[in-house]
Amino acid sequence: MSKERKETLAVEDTWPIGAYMYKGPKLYNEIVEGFKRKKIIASLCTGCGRVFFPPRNICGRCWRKIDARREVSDVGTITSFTISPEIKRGQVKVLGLDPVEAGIVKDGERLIMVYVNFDGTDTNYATVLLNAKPEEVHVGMRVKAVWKEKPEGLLSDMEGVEPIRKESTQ
Amino acid sequence: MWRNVAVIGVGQTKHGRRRDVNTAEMISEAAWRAIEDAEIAPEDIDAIVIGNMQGFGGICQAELWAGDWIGAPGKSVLRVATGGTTGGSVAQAAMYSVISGLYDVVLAIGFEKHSDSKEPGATTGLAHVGLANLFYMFNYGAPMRALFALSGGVGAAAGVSSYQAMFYMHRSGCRIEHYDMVAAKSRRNAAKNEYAHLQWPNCTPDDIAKTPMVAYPLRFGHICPASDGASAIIVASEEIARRVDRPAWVKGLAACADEENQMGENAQGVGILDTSEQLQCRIAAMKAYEMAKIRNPREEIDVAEIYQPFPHQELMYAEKLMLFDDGKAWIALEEGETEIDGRIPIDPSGGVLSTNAIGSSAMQRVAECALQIMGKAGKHQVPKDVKNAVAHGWGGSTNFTVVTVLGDAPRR
Amino acid sequence: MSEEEIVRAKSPIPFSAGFRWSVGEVMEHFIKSLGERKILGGKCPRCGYTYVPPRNRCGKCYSEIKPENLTELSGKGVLVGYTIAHVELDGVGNIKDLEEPLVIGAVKLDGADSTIFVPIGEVKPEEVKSGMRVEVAWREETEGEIGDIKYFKPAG
Amino acid sequence: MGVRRVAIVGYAQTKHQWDMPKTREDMVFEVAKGAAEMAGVTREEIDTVINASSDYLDGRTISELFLTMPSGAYLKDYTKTEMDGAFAALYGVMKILAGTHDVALIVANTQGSTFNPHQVSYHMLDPTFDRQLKVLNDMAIAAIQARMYMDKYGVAEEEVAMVSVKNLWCAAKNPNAHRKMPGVTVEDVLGSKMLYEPIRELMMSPVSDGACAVVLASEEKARKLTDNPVWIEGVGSSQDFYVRDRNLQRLEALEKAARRAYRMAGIKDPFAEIDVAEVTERYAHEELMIYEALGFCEEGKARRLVDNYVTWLGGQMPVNPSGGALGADPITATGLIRIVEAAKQIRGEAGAYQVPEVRRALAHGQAGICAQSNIVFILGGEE
Repeated sequence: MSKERKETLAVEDTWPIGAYMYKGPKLYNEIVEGFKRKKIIASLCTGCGRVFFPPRNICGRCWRKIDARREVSDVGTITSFTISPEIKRGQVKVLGLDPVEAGIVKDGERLIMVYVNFDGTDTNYATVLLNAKPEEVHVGMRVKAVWKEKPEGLLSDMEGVEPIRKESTQ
Repeated sequence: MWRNVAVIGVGQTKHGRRRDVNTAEMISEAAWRAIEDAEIAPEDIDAIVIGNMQGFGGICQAELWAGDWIGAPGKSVLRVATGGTTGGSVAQAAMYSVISGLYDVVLAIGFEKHSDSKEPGATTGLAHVGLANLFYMFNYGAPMRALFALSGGVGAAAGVSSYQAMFYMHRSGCRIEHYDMVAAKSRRNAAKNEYAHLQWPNCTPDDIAKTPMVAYPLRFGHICPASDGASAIIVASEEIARRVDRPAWVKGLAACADEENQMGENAQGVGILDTSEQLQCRIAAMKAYEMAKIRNPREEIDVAEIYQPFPHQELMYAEKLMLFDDGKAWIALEEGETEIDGRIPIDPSGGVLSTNAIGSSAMQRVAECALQIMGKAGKHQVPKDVKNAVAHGWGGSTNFTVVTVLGDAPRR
Repeated sequence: MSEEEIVRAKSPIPFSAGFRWSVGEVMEHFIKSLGERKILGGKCPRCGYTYVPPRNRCGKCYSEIKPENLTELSGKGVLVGYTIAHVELDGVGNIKDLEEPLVIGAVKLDGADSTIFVPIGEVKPEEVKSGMRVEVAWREETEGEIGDIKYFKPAG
Repeated sequence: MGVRRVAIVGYAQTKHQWDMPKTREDMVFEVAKGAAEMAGVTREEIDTVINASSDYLDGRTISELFLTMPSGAYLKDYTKTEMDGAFAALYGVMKILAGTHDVALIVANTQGSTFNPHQVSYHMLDPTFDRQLKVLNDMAIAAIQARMYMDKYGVAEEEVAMVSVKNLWCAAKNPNAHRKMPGVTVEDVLGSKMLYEPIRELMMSPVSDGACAVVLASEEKARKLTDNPVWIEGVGSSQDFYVRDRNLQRLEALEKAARRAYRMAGIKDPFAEIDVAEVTERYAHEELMIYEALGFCEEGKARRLVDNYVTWLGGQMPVNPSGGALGADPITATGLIRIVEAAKQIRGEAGAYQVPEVRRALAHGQAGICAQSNIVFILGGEE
C-alpha cells in the first residue's frame, strides 16, 4: 500500500458495562450448601443420564429441565490445563485490579489452571491446581479437592485441587 | 427452491491499525472495492447483510449510522452477528438471501475496529462474553484466584484456547513445535497478502519459538493480533453471475452449534469434556460437502481457508473438515503439504493468526476462497487450478462453526 | 411466593469500557476548525448535497467527498424542530428529572442539507418556536473539539 | 412468492412485564419449547434456529451464545440477527424459500430490566459527533420528530394521546401485555409525566422483559402439521438514512418496505385488502406516521383514523388490537410479537381483542432511532 496512513483525531466515550444487572437461577445455592459440607452436588439429566457440575438447569440435548441432584466424588481427573507465566506486580490488570497488589497471587507466582472432571460427572470444572509444580501437571493426573478448613458456604470453600500422591491414597 | 448463486466481487481494506479512518469510512472502503470488483452499479444491490461484534468497537448497530456510506438507504439491511463466526454467518445470510429468490444482488460486509477500544487487544469485547457469569459467581463468594484464572490470568479467549490447545496436543500427539510451524507459515503467507496485518517474510518456527509463553502451551507468537478492518463480498444470482468472467459459485453452505465449550449461562456446567472434539464442525462440514456433492474432500478440495486465531485450530479444524485423518494434520504440516504450493494449501492468505478484525475474519475466509477460485489472489494465489475451496469459521466459545464451499462451476 | 426465584448479579465495582474513535480525515478538519470558530460542511461535488458534519461519501449519489469539498458555513440556521427535555439519561440507564428544562433543537444550517440535533440555549422554553433563526454559541476558549459548540442560541 | 410458500405453524410468548423474575435462559426455553409444541414439531424436526437479541441490550458479547441450548439449537444450524425478531423471521423465510431448510424456529428476547434500552439508543448515535453532544437519545429525537410532524399537519396533543388510549385499552384485554390500564383516558395520558415535550410517559412504550418464538415451515411441512396454517404472503424491509439526513416527518423506509410487501402479496389497496394491522409504535405519534407510510390514509391525515375510531378495535381497520408496543416492548421481541398477534387474529385466537373475520393481516417491526429500519409482513389465512 503506497498511500500513507495518517493517524486522525480521536473522540472518546464509554460503555457503562458495569451498570448492567443480570439475572441468574439459584442453582449455585445448592453448590455452596454442598461446599459447606465439603461435598459436591451435581445435577443429573434423567433424559440422557449426564451429570453436570457445576449444575445445569436445562439439558439442551434432551431439551428439558433438569431437576434431579446427585452427590459426586471430590476426586477427579485433570482433562486439560494451562500454566501462566510468572505474574509480576504491575504487569496485568483484571477488572482494574492488580492481582498481586490485591493479594490474589503472590509476586512471581505461576498459576496452574486446570479442567477437572470429577468422578461421576460429564463436565469439566475450571479451578486451580495447588501443591504441585508446573512441570508435574499432566492430562490424566488424579486430583482431589482442597477444602477450606472451616467452610463457610462459599464457592471459595473449594480452594482448588491437589494431586493425589501415592502415599496419600489408600 | 435452490437456485445457483455466486460470489462475483470481493473487497477488503488493508487490515491493521486503521486510525486514519472512522468505522463508517472503513466499512465503505471494503464495500466500494467489492462493488467495483463485481463491476456492478450500487443501484444494482437489492439488500445488504452486515455484521460485527458491537462491544468491540463501542457502537450499537453501527450500520444505522454507517449505512449511508454504503448505499444502505432504501435497501433491506440485515444485521447478523454470531461471535467469531460473524463474517461467515453474514456471508451465508447473503447467500440465502439470493438463493431464496427474494433478492438478486446482495452486499455482505463484516468489520471490526479494535483500535477504537481503549483496552488492549480485544479484551473489552471478549471479557463481556463471560462477564455476567463472573458477576454471578461473585454472588457466591467465588475465589478471586479461580476467577482471575478464568478471566484474565491468561486473557479471555487465549484462556479457552490454551485449554483447547492442550486437549488437541493430548489427542493428536503433536508438540508445541508444530504450533510454531503453523504460526510461522501464517506470518510468511501474510507477507504475500497486501491486506494482512502481521506480515513477516521468511518467518521461521525458531523465530516464533523465541517469543515468550503466554499461557502454556501458547506463546505470544501463537496469538492473533487485534486488527482493524472490513471485508465484503457481492453475492449474485446465476443470471447476473454469468456476466462475470470467473465467479466463485456457492456449492455448499452449513452452520452448526454445539453445547458451549467452557461454561453455560450463569457459569453452569457443560457436557463437553474435550473441547477439541468439535463435533459441530464435523457436522457442518459433512452437510456442506454433501450439498456441494463433494465425496472425497481430500481429493476434491484444492484450498482451505480456516479460521485459526490460535495455531492448534488450523490443525484441529483441518481434520474436522476432513482434509486429514483425525490427529494427523501435523504430519501433513511437517511435510509441507499445507504450504501455498503444497498439496492442500491452508490459509494461503495468512489466515486469522496474522489478521483478526473479528467481524471481518470469517468473511475474509469466504472472500479469500473466492479470490483463489477467481484467480485474483495475487502473490498468495495457489499455483494450481482451484476447482473447490472451503471457507471455515468458528464462533461462540468455539462451539459455532460455519462452512462454505465455493467452486469454479455451479452446483448441479 | 415472596422469595425471588432468581439471583441478581451486578458488578461489585462500578466500571465502564472506554472507547476512542478515530474520526477520519474530513471529520478531523471539521473538529479542528471548530477551534477557529468555523463550522465546515461537506458539499458533494456531484449532487451538491451538503453534509454537516461532513463525511467522505455522499449517501445520496455515492460520490466521494474530499477535504477540498469542505465549505465553511455561517453557523446560522433555522430551528426546524425542537423538544423541551424535562428529564435526562444519567449515562448508566436512569431517567432523572432535570432541574431546569433543556431545549434540544433540530437545526438546519444555512447552506447545509443535513439537520443537526443540538442543545439550544439563551432562550426560555416557552419562547422556542419552530422556524426561528438560531446561531452557534461558542464556548469561551475554543480548542478544536466538539465541545467548542456550547449550544445554539436565537440569532441576534 | 416463488415456488415455495412459507407458513407460521406455531408460536409462543411470555407474559411481558417489568423485571420478570426469570432468567433469560428460562424465558427463552419456555417460548421456544412452547412454539415447537404448538407446531407439533420435535427438536429433531427443527432445521434452523434463529435468535434475535442484541449484545448491547443484553450486556453480553455474543448474546446468543448461552441461549444455544435453551432455544433447542443443539447441533443445529444456529445464527443471530442482531435486530428485531421480525428480521429474524425474514431470515427464516429466506432459508425455507431456499429449499435448504423446512422448519425454522425464530426466538427473540430482551430483558429491558438488564439495562435501560433508551440508554442503549444513545450508543447507536454517530460516535464522532452526536454522541459527543451528550444530550441525545431516542426519546429526544422522537420528541423532535413528534413536534415536527404535529406542527406540519396540525395534530393536537389530544389526538396523539388518543393513540395511547386506544392501545392501552386493548392491552388491558391482552393477557400477555405489560402495561395494563383499563379505562385509561386522554386526560390520564396528558397528565402522565412529561419527559421530552410533547412526549409523556404514556405516549412512550414501557420498558419490558419478554420473549417470543415462532415456528415457520415450508408449505409441504405445514400441511402435515396443521389444518390452520398462516401463510406469509409478502415481506419487505428497508432502512432509512441516518437521522441527520432523513426526512423526519415521514417514514420513507417504511413506505418502501410496505410497497415491497404489498407487491409480493399482490395488494393494490392496502386499506381495503388488509383486515388488521399490528405495528411497532415505540411512541404514540409514530403510529400515526405508520398509518401514512402503510398507505392507510393520505399524508397528514392519520389523525382522522384515530379521531373517527377507524383504527380502534371494532373499527374498519383495527391497528394494534393487542395493545402494540405501547402495551409491551421487549425490544428485539416486539416485532416478532406483532407477527404472532397478527397470526392469532387470522386464526381467531385473539380472545377479548379478536377482530371479526380476519383474512389478511399486516405485521410491522422496526429497529433504530425513529424507526430507521423497517420490516413489513403480510400474513394470510387459507383461501
